[in-house]
Amino acid sequence: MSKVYNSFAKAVSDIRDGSTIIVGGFGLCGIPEKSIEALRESGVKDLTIASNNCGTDDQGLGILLANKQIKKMIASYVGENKIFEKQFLSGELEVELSPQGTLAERIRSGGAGIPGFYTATGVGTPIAEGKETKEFNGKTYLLEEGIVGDFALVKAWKADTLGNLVYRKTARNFNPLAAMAGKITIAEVEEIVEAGELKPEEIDTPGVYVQRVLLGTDYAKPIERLTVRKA
Amino acid sequence: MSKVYNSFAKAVSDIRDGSTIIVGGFGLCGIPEKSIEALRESGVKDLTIASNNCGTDDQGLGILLANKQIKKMIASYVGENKIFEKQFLSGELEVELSPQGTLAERIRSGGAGIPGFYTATGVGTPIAEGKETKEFNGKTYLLEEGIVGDFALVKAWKADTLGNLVYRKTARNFNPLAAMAGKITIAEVEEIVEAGELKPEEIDTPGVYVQRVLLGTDYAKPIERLTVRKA
Amino acid sequence: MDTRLTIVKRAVKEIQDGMNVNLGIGMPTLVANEIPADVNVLLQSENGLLGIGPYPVEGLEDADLINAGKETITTVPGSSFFDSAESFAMIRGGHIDLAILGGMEVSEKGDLANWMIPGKMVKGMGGAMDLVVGAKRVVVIMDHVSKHGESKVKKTCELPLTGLGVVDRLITDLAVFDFTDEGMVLVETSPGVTVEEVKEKTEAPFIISPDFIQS
Amino acid sequence: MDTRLTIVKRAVKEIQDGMNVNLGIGMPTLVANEIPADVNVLLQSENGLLGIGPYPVEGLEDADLINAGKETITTVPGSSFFDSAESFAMIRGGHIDLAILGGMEVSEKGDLANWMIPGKMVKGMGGAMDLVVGAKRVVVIMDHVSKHGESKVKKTCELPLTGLGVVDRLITDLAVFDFTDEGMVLVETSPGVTVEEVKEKTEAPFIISPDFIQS
Repeated sequence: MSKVYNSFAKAVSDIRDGSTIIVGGFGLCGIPEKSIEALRESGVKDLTIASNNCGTDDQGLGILLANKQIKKMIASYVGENKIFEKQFLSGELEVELSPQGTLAERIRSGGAGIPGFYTATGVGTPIAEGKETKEFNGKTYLLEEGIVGDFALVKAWKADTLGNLVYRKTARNFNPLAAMAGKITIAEVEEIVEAGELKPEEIDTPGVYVQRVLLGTDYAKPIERLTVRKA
Repeated sequence: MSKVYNSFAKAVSDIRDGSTIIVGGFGLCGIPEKSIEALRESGVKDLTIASNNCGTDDQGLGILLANKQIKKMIASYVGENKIFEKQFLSGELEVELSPQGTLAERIRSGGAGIPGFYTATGVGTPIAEGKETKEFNGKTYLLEEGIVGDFALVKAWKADTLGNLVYRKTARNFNPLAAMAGKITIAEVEEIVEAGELKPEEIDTPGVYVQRVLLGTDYAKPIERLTVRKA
Repeated sequence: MDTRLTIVKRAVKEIQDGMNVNLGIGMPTLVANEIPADVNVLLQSENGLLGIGPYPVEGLEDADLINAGKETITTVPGSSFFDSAESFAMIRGGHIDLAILGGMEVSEKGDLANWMIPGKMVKGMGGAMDLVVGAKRVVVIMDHVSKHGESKVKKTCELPLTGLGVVDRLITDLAVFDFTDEGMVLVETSPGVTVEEVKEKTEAPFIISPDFIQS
Repeated sequence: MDTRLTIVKRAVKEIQDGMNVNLGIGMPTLVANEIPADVNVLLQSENGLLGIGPYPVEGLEDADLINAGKETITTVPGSSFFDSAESFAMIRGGHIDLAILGGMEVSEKGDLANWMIPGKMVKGMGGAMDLVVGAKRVVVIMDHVSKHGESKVKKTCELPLTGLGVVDRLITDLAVFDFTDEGMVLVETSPGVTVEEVKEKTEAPFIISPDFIQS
């Protein structure tokens, strides 16, 4: 019952034109590099992608933008990408901006069977336009809807053969949420171990959320803003 | 800036009559034994308690019931308690039953600033009475509200002096959620270590949720149903 | 074979290799003992564990390691611990392949009542209401007829509901039914049980599956 | 002293021992460098870290350890990692004591605009909208007057809002204001700045605090 796949091409081969995909990562940290590359190779189009950011011009989800595979982007911040700007301004690309905390909760909710929840975030701002509001204890809240993906692409540090996942440092970010919200969740990792080698208390994402596990190699792990001090 | 208290009596001394308290634990597993005992000693009354269960006749929250300190109980299962039954039938005790998953999510929501969410759980059942419903994609869901406690009492395995908590096995259960939802969260543990001794990736409850930490000793840890096999 | 064992042995056939399964308290818990060794499943416990193992060896029980029935247990390789909100995210979010629960009444529309008898003390529904709406497949196991000789398979449930139209399959000591858009369908009878006997002891009307199996 | 440093040095006084603090991207990030050694605070990074440490020593940077500004960082003792939903549960649920954010415009009612200029490319709000409604105390730091000489402290914000009535305190290079039920209140002026100058450069009307401090 191993969930391990040997080919990224095969693991993404049933992602079709028009699919909705939730993608983990924050900026270029903890992004599923290899699955994104495989998606570019597959050439599927008209994708709706929910991810906090959309990569840079030549990294991360940016390579799917450059290849014109994305129809709609749901994100909280898309500022690092000139191709994004061009496609957005030309009307090629549809964009739904969602505040970061709302986006994280919408993805978790999708995975948790919660179709909608209320938040004070965005009340009185352009984000509230067209959304239902409701008062609780005299305060106004917005209704935000859960997001479910046909697929989710996540990057973890380690997996076991049952799909249990462990993340590394702040590369965790949106990945555990994306894993919950994919009908089919594809996890790529830097190391795969046998079931039982990860301690039950260290597992961040239980394997029940994960359908496919792949070993990635030669991760680029680009750093967007290198900030250091002298020794 | 240590959050460590030396006296349970002092740690619960500002819990007043009529307070709402969220209490961790599932059955008698992972319950904050010492804080509950201190509450009994304090004698505060008319408490509203949100907890999955209400202990047994002489264990856990049952000792507050026996002492007539609880006015209202919000729980999913209260079957192990004869005093509960008696007080409920006599009208002394108010009871709000909430399905276990709904209760867990209501407590998390309270802690997460979410005043309400929708769930399919309970639609068409007595639990739906008086609750708003809403359709998403043609399916009916109930509106359930978040729960915030004036206080939360939780039991963890280890803490550091900043209030970071680690739980043991299935004694985790409702404790991390209770910790999130208390305006003042009181955590009792079996071991307190210095900040930095718990690894950043092993912490289950970040100290930001915890205001007071206490070392408990001589935990009873009663087993409700001892089930074993021969060696 | 007593009726409990008949039901349990039939119920275990619902479990397929690779599934994540939640077994309810009581009779459903007994199903775990019957799972063949070559069928790999992870059993979920809604208090916060995926991967329940057998009962612990005497003397090695751990008060911090229990199942939803509050019994001491162990874990299997590949198990994971999590909090109760995560546990029900799994359940409500449709990530549990199969839930097997006990029942008091099941209606022809697949409504389930299994948590409350009016006039008696209300103990609470625990996680049952979440499980029946969340699990991908819901199988109810129960005696076909009550101790008082009444059919527990009803036109309409008389007891307060746990869930509305939530049962996929009902397994009793007499028969197996599926709940479909066409109505309640008899798919099997137990060894030595005739369709006539099932009809007689079933208040709800049902149709007979084209694939009906007479055991 | 340049105006940035004036603002940052005043902003750091908002930070008290024991606080959990979120510092926004840009000028607010600089506040971290000014926190006195005897003030213990944990800095939160909304991507999923409580307990940001200094920048790493050259060569020891880790691509898997960044802050919300995507800068390489380190951690302090007592830090914890978590996912982004947990991070915003903390923020939205009121567990972060203080958020210090940059601003484009602040209105006399404490409305904040800091994420979008119509006609220019929309980059997105990131976590700012969550922070302003969730943090227990919201302090905005910005220049008092724009490059074009216009007051950024407005009667009404002209730019699209980040949050409605969310600012507790505004710190500019000229003055410090609080937002109260009585309106916008001047509580301090910067060294060498008169109340007259503040009035002249502030579009919004304000009252002067009885505890007003002339630096």
